[in-house]
Amino acid sequence: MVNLEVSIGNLKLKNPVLTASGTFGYGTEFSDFIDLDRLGGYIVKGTTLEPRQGNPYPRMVETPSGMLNAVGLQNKGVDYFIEHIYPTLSAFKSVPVVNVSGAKVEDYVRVCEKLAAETDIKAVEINISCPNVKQGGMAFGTTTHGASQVTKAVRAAFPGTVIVKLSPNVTDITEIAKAAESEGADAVSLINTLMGMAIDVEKRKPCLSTITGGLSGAAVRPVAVRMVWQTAKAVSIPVIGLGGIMNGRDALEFILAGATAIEVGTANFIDPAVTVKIVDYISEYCQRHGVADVNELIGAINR
Amino acid sequence: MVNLEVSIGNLKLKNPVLTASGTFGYGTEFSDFIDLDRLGGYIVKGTTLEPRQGNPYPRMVETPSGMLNAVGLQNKGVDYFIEHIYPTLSAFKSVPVVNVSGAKVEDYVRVCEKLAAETDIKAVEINISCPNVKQGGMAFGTTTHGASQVTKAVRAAFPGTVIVKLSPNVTDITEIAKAAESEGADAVSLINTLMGMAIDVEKRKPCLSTITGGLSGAAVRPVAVRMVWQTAKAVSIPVIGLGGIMNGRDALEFILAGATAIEVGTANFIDPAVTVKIVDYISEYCQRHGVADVNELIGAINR
Amino acid sequence: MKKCIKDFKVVENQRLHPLYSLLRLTPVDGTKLDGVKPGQFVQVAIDKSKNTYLRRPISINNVIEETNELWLLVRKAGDGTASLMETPEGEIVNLILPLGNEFNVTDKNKRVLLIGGGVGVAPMLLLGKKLKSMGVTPDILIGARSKNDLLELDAFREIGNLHISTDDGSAGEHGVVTMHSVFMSQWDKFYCCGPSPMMKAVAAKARETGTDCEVSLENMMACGLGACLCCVEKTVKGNVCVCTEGPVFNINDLTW
Amino acid sequence: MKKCIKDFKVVENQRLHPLYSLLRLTPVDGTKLDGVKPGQFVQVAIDKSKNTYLRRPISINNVIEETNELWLLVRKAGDGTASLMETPEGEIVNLILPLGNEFNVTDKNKRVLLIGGGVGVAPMLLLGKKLKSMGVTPDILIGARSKNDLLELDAFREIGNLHISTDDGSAGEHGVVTMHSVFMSQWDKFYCCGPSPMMKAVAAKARETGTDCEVSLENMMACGLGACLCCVEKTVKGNVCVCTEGPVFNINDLTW
Repeated sequence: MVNLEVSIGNLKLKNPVLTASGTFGYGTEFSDFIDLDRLGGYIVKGTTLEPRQGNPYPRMVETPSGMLNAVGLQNKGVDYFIEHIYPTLSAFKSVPVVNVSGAKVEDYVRVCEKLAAETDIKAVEINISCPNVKQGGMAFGTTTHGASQVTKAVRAAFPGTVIVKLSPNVTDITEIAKAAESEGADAVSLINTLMGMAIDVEKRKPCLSTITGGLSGAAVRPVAVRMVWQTAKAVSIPVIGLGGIMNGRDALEFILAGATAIEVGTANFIDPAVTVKIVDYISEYCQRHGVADVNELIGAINR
Repeated sequence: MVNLEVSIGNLKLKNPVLTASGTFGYGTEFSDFIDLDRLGGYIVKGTTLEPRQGNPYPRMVETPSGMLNAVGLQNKGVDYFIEHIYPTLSAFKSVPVVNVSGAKVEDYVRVCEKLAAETDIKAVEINISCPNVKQGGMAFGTTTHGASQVTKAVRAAFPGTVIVKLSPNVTDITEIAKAAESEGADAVSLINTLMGMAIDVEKRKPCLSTITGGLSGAAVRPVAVRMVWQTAKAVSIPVIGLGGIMNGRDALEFILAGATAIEVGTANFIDPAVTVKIVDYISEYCQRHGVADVNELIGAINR
Repeated sequence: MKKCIKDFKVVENQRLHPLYSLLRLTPVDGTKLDGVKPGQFVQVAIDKSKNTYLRRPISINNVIEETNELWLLVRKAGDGTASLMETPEGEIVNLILPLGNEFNVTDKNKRVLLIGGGVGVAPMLLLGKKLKSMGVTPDILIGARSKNDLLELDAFREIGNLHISTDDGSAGEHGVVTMHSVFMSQWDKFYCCGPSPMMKAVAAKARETGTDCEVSLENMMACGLGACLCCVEKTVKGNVCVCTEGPVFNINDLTW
Repeated sequence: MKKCIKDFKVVENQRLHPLYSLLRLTPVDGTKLDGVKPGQFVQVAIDKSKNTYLRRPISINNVIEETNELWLLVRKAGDGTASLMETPEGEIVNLILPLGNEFNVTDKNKRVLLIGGGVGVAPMLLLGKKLKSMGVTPDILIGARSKNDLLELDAFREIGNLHISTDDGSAGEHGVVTMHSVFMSQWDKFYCCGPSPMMKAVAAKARETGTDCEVSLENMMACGLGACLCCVEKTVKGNVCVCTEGPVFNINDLTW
């Protein structure tokens, strides 16, 4: 029997497979297709202090092996989450993680305080990398100062596991990761979307209402694997890898690059059952390679 | 009759279609498939002061809608180019541009001096963005200081058109572009490859001998279009766009984003005749849209 | 049937038009296609198109209980739908279904007009069948560019009174659908699916005549499950997902 | 024929083995397939595999002047070749050809041994035909895992003396090719194509017996035209492109 359990800070996950924020709703959207309890955990959609309507339509365009989105953190706000969504999550055994976004440091703090006070949510993922709203936090995510600021404040406001989600739109992601680590982040997750753009040449108009958007999907995987590999070498806290994971092989690519856990994002749109297939593949791979504990695979590439 | 002629500094191109360095050899490799004289110009492979053997095999791996390469500037050096390659180029009417790489500022200068003294090459593309060799210039390409240094030195050494090729592996490419512009670059070309990585999970080894490599192909196009759009708004010199252009539609996407000319790279590997098809498509598109001069399309998107 | 991911076999691929194919599909595992509602759609996986990454939403055109067939009317819009149109008979396509809400029907409304344009005729067939089964014989108005662009006319004739309008006058009445004489009569309800300008014109007509009106929207979507929040429509309740709160909306809930 | 990009029609797709298909192709425009040399390869465009971006290099197995056919022996290595193997008869595949150098042949060498393993047997067929046409009857040694993995035996028997070795002894001699008794005799030249360990073993045998030896390499390549510089092999002259300076190398030029 292979051990698939991994730890992110104090958070124990029964396996390394999580879902990426904004691609899995509140989890319940997928319960027709999979047994949510088979996942290591699921990261619920970006939650802000106040409700947000998000950006105007069109918000999405398909690109080669990927897609651009400009949703802009549409969500009903943290109070709605606590009152209406949180109670429904208790039905599932998998660990729910709340992705938190904000425009000001105080926004992050207030949301985390509310979650700490009114729920027993054990972990938050701090999004300092949303490219789609002016104050989506990408400002925080592209400087070590900004990353430190937010991490420090959230660390003080939330007793549970704090995961800081990093932007790939930087010259050196390891510097940002180190800043988050030094301010007490329990883990970093990467990558958020690459900032991209597409134009309808016949209409001579941008395909997105916001002109630019976030690129996700298989297309970005090589960039994500590289950044996970660089970051895992640079920090001593766990790295959670995401970016274009479409199947079990891809998930292992991230684990071998140094990721302790992985998040499945855009792939959920194409195959709503992909996450459990990935769990099965990882366990089958471990058996095939005579690996008793998935933790042995973390960063285990030989040149 | 549509006018396709565009200008990059003093350089007149009969149309906006160029080939990207390192994807088109010295041009002659493609003369079996296309009439080179139909191109606006072609950028010959990265040339260094001394001959270079490049990186060990394996140097390439296919990725979703793209590829990673780690060639590492294999070339026979500037003297060989001047003696053996340059004479053969006179057979073609299209404008040859020499892509120049170096480890030290002096390397760039020496190569440009030799080209200026011993050839009548009218333009150089200064590669400060090769991710595949320790001193491939990416060090220069990721800071405004480095970009300024190289551009200033090359500007003094080469009387012709100086194009600075920028790295996308930065937080804000417009800052680098402005640095190059302020030191006298006639144009900037972007994007070079995104730094990426792939792992063979069965062998548990990186797919490339250098572990990381440069991502190119359709997959990176949304990132490239976004950076071209940002840069074209930030500088007043011409922007040359490249990154995943597979066909005429893609080329127009870059022109509408603000590119004065475009470079076709990885697509040459899949269809060696794609460049002339792109020239034809642009001209057909202009007629269909009642555009008399392709210059009218540069940056011509309406929200 | 419960929402699921399922393989279907292509029983027949009928090329109705250079731009349209009618795919007749049946579940490989024989699952009964019951409880599929008019207005719902499927998400089709596109396996053989290099330039297609996401599934493609296609509205359900018809369900044949006897043969357990699901019909999809596919219009060539891009590489994805083009590749789907070429699927040879006997091949397998993977669907997520049934998705979305449904047209609201009641036998209280006796004078019901179904209006379809282009590929928008697709959901009107299943809707008409449903109405007929409830004892309501609908009128159906189909708009097209030209005579050759009219699809599935025989099927529509079986379920109600067919009216036609073409932009070039080559069949039925000349002009856009809202110019058709059928609008001279009084109607209890309009159901409409088609190009956005057409739906907006019908919505205007509905407001002007005080007729209840439901439209089916086709916003671009990624997941079809309410997760990606990409296909949102601005409604009186704010931005809502067309894939879950729609595709069918009462025009009173829309901002146009 | 001059190097070109050309559409070919699949005349026949013969599944020889779960992992191998023999594609018989002919140029759509009828261009005569003359002057194609043993050892050369083609770059095939893969149109219907989502996970394939680049062309796939496939060595030329045979050319039939009478029917103007080009044969490709395709081994399922990944999604690209898998999709190529499934190409139905009548479909079009786009090739760039002919690419690469050739095996050096001379009628001075009378005792010639062709050694092929796995898909590496492919170029040996055209090479053997060429030798036979020059009045040299080659010996051909084919190595495989097992009896069922031996391909095109009849074709090989027509052009020379066939020897077989299998890892499990189910056909021919038991063991790897270099253990085969055929190596007891004296040879003027070895030609070899197969897995790298096999080619290295044959190269060692050649050096030990002072036999001239050419091998055909299969390095991963993007363009096949000498432009991308990805498929380089380290030689005594430095890194050279296998696609243009190869795929055929004399072992004296290699560093192994």
